[in-house]
Amino acid sequence: MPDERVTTYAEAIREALIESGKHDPRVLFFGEGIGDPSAVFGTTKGLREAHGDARLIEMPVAENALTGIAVGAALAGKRPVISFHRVEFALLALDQILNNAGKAHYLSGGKHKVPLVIRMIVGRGWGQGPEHSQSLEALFAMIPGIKVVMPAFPADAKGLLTAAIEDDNPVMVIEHRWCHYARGHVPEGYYRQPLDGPRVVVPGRHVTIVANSYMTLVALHAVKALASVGIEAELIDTRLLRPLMVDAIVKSVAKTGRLLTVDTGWRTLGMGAEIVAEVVSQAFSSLTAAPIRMGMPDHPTPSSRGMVPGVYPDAIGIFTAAARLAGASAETIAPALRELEDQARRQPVDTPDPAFKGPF
Amino acid sequence: MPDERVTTYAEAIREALIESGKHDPRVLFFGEGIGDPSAVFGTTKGLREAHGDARLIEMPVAENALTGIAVGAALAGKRPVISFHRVEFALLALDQILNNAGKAHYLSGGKHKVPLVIRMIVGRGWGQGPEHSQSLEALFAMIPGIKVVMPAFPADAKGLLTAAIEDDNPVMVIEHRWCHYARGHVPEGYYRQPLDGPRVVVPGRHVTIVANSYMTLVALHAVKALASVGIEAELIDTRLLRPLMVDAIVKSVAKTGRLLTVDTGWRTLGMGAEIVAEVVSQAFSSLTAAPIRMGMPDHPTPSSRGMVPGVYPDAIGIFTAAARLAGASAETIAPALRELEDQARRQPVDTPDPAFKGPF
Amino acid sequence: MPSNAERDFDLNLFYDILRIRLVEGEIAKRYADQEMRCPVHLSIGQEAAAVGVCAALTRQDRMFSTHRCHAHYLAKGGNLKAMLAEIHGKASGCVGGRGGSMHLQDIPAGLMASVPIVGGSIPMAVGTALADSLDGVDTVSVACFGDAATEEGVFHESMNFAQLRKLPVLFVCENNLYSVYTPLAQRQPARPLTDYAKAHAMTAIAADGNDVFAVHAAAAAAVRRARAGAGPTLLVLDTYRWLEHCGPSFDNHIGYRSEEEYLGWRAQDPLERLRHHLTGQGALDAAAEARMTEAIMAEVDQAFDYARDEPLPAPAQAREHVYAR
Amino acid sequence: MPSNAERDFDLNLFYDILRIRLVEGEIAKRYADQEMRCPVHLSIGQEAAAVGVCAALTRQDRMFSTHRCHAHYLAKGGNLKAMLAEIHGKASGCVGGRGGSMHLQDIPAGLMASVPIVGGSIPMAVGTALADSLDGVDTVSVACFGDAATEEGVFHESMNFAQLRKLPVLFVCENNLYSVYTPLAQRQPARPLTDYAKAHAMTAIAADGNDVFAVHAAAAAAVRRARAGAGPTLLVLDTYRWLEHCGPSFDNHIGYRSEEEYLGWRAQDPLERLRHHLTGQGALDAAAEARMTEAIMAEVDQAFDYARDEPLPAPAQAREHVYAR
Ligand SMILES: Cc1ncc(C[n+]2csc(CCOP(=O)(O)OP(=O)(O)O)c2C)c(N)n1
Ligand SMILES: Cc1ncc(C[n+]2csc(CCOP(=O)(O)OP(=O)(O)O)c2C)c(N)n1
Ligand SMILES: [Mg+2]
Ligand SMILES: [Mg+2]
Repeated sequence: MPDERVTTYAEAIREALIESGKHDPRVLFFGEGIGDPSAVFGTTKGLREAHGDARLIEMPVAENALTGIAVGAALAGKRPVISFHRVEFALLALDQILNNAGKAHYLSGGKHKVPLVIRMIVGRGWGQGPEHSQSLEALFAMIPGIKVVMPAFPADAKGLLTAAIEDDNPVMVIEHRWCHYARGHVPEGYYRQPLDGPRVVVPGRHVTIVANSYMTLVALHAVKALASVGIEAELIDTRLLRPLMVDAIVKSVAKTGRLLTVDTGWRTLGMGAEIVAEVVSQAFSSLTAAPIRMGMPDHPTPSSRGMVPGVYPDAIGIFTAAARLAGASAETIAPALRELEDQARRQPVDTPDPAFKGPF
Repeated sequence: MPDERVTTYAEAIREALIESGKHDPRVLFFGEGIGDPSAVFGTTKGLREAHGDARLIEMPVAENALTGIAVGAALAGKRPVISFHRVEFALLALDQILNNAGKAHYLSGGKHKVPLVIRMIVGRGWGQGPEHSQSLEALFAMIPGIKVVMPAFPADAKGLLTAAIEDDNPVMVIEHRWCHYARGHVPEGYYRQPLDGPRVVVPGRHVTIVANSYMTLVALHAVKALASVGIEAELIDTRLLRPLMVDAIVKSVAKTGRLLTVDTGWRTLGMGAEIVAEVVSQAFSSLTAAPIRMGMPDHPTPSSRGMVPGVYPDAIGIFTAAARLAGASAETIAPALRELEDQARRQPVDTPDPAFKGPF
Repeated sequence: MPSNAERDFDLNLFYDILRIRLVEGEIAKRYADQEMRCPVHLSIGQEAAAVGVCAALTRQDRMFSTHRCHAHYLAKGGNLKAMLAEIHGKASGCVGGRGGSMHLQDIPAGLMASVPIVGGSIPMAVGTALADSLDGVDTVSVACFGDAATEEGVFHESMNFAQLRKLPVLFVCENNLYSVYTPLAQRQPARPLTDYAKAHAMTAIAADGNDVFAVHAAAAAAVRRARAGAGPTLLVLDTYRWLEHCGPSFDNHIGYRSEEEYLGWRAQDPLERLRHHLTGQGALDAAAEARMTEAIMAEVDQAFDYARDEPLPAPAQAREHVYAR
Repeated sequence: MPSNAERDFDLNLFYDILRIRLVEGEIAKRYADQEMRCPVHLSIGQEAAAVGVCAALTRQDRMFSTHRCHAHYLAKGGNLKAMLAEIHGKASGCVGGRGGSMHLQDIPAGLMASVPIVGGSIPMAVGTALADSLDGVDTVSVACFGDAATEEGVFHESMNFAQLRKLPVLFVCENNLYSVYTPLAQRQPARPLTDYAKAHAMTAIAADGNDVFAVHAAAAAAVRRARAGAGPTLLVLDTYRWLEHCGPSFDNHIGYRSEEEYLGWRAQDPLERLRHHLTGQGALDAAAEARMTEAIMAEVDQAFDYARDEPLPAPAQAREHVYAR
């Protein structure tokens, strides 16, 4: 059954790039080492063979100009896809992103279009340290004129990246390095999903959990544990962070009365802040408990695995918070909690996958 | 009575710079045109006379290096104060701010200190347009290791800027260009306020309004109008945006049950999102109505005065939202509303002060 | 003896410089009316740079400018009415009142965008050049910027990439000696700005920015190289801004530059130098110039009337065109 | 005949290069143990650059480095145990396990900070130089970086300011020909990297980065100029990284560079060249080197034992030192 083909998220990204390049000859691939043997964690492998040298724009290490040049190329009708190995490198280009990419359409009264995609990868684990591990989705999601996509699952990765490349606006696509290892069904060929906002991943009626990117995968784990003790959590994957479409979330909270948000980035001023504030304003009377927000704490990410415990929201924390929201008793949840704790002990804190052996 | 001396916010900033320079010879003043005749809207006037040429570091137009150089000078024991004419220019230095200034202390296990102040001025009015009018406080307030201060009143401007310069951490001080014209009592001499978080500007018991910077001044206007119709709003000026200390706000909402936030920057992912989410989590049962957030809408700021109405939260909007939260009837508020509307008609939408004649 | 075609070409240069001078002068004169409610960075004194460069370009060639974009916009063939309407904040402005004076653009005329973040538009010009060169068309892209922009890192990053790929770009630096009120000597070590090109093995040409023929010759050479696939050129055009950095007035009295310096540059008035040349050749006389002035002023007055009378955009328009569909 | 002092100096250079080689080799060897759980960018092949520059510096002089900071840290006098503890993620690491291999620092030894954002530490070196020059002390600041960092705008911005103020800075570019897997020719036009200095009227010196004497002579000249107030110097040191960009292995087989190229550079081994020189002079023989190796390996083994046995930081330490009080 071809439709049930399973592959990794990284491979899904690669397919989206290859297929988009076939679909539209205006698509160009920009990056530092875009065609090198490591191929941006394998995601750009085969682009040269598929699309030829001319469409691979190897860039000097100069993120600000690189982005501005891509904006210029977009104004001239190209559809550049920039791949940054880490979110942090895009910070050097923030002026170009916020002012030129984000405003060219507005400032031309709709005449210019900037069909630009900026892929950024969130680092985690193996001691990446404070400057290779930041997940700055809220920073980008703040900017008018920009769209921000953050896929969690392989099929979404392919479908949303394809949609981002088809979109006539600048779209930041934030991939989590640990999502790259995720496996799942991914349709073959040219496959596009609409940029239509959050999606209910697991339906439920007791508590609403809204997460993004890798945190959705972690939350899914917690949701299964919750189910095993009779708590039916509704898991919503945010997917599209800007423009943020809260309807599905509001609808869910109208049903559950309880909201837990889990951010891949910082908790403070994270997506959860906006989601909670908006849900409270639209579904105030439905809420039966104070919403809880989880996310990265208010400090840089240290390198050492000694300091990792407590830094990232994990399945145990999500499970516990959701159970608390749902009003479950300690006895009810104890067996599932023990099982989660056992699982956690078997897995190193600093690798995504037992097969991972560094260096990154 | 010398203590009742009244002066402008811009003058208060100037005094803080002059006095801080006297107080500590390690203080240096960095900027593009820091010593030029326009003196950063007059705020750096007299620094050369007071502190000598050597302490004025005239910078090439190169914000990224300028900031990195200031960070380096801070590591070597100086206390640099950078003045950016517009918030936007600091975007070019975001890598230096977020990674080097924000993490040097953390990454040295507490050995390095970065006593750096970055002043940034929010433009508004007189057709500034989309790239000279952004108020990006939430973007900076997201960053661990950075403090963010946003004074509304002249005395706070002096006291908080002085405290920022005394602080051993990087502090972003965001001034609103229209606040520069505000007048009020400002203590003479070296005057420092603790960086101790939000402050109740007007006590009240019916509704809590939390604003920052120029929006606090606008909200104050609305609060007076509310008082005239018997609605006692408690106005809280955020002042210190990071670290955000919500205690005073939570305490106020515990009393009023109603919360309105008014941001100088974008409403989406603005300070109001964090404040509402945090208040909801800490004072859920006290809330009697869904909090309301106001702020800049989800688009760039257009230049033309024709498009200004509706862009900035104004006294009428704040008054109306607060009255709605307080459950006041249309008749109750009608006279005060009419008065606010009359006042608004008398004032151009694009100038802070009737005396203002451009060019900026 | 110049040919008729040459004479027409030269007279057109004169007409274009005169037109920019008169438009800018009129903006300065009328600024106090408080109808143009945005910051204006006028180009008086620098007109020859814009006109000389644009005379070497076709309408299809693409130009990017800065906060000081009036001369580039007009020289490149931008619509005058739409420009003044924009500065007046009107719905029929060239960008619908969204940008004001610092954001002029006229896409059909090839004035792609003006960006008031110093250096911000330079890489975009490299980007259009990249796209055009991939498409195999011989369009040239031009980044116009001031001397201060050479201090921004993005300028260097952009030159490196343009030279690496031999892209058809002109980096046109109008060196008016100041960044706002700060002279070059307080911002850069002493050496010719053309040395920036040496870092990237790039060709540079210095020209007297107040001599429209010198500017045109330099630009034409650079355009030829670009179209031939020989790569980018840095043009450094020395010139001088007569009025204050931003606004309608003279400001030699405020202390950052001397009256002597100003008068020295004033004596190098690009308009007067061209007038002198053309009258010396017998190509122009006072009567002919008066006719030009009259024609231009009629156009300018009409454009101001238009700009003044056009409606403001409606508040709801502020929310349009945030995203393309 | 070199004097005793000269001979000692030269032997110290050899010792330092050998020590870095052995430390890095040991990291590579032990990396598979999975105890060093962070990315490592090893300096094998590039040791002479770090050692030659640091030999021209005092302990008070300040150095800033990059992701590839092991050699700079050790050459500048950084504590070996604290370095290995850091790479092992231990609480007694030089930055308490907060940074790992890419963030080494030893402030008393003058290794101020290492920043893995390409180009990110360059302006900080200019900043310490500014502070020191304002204070009238004759300390020199050194920014170490790779060839890719010359593509970042901040490098140019920093050079401009340093030269404008004639600050005591060395810009030390270790040109190992690659940015990760991308060769220089795909990133920059062909011309010597020293040309970057020409843009800023700055002095540049090129030296064979695998000849420690050449590096030292160039650095010493630059340091003399800096201390004399003559301003900054750009040093371009050509060298080669033997191992993969990040990690413990050889990678000539993956296709971005050829075995021949590698072997050509391998023949220019800085350690072997110095050994050859010193044995030719009779300053060194196999027995003496064996004693050095033994002493170093004892120190290295001890440091690895220490690093392995030290405790990890407690989770709560992650929340410390966010703000200074
Ligand atoms: C990135 C950035 N930094 C600072 C400014 C403030 N600024 C506006 S115009 C200007 C001077 C620009 O000088 P130059 O590039 O020489 O152009 P000129 O005004 O002389 O034509 C400055 C510093 C800005 N707009 N953008
Ligand atoms: C701003 C930024 N962009 C990209 C990267 C990814 N990156 C890490 S090391 C590296 C190559 C650096 O090459 P070079 O400066 O020559 O140093 P080398 O590794 O050769 O010593 C790159 C591009 C980064 N760390 N920072
Ligand atoms: Mg200038
Ligand atoms: Mg290299």
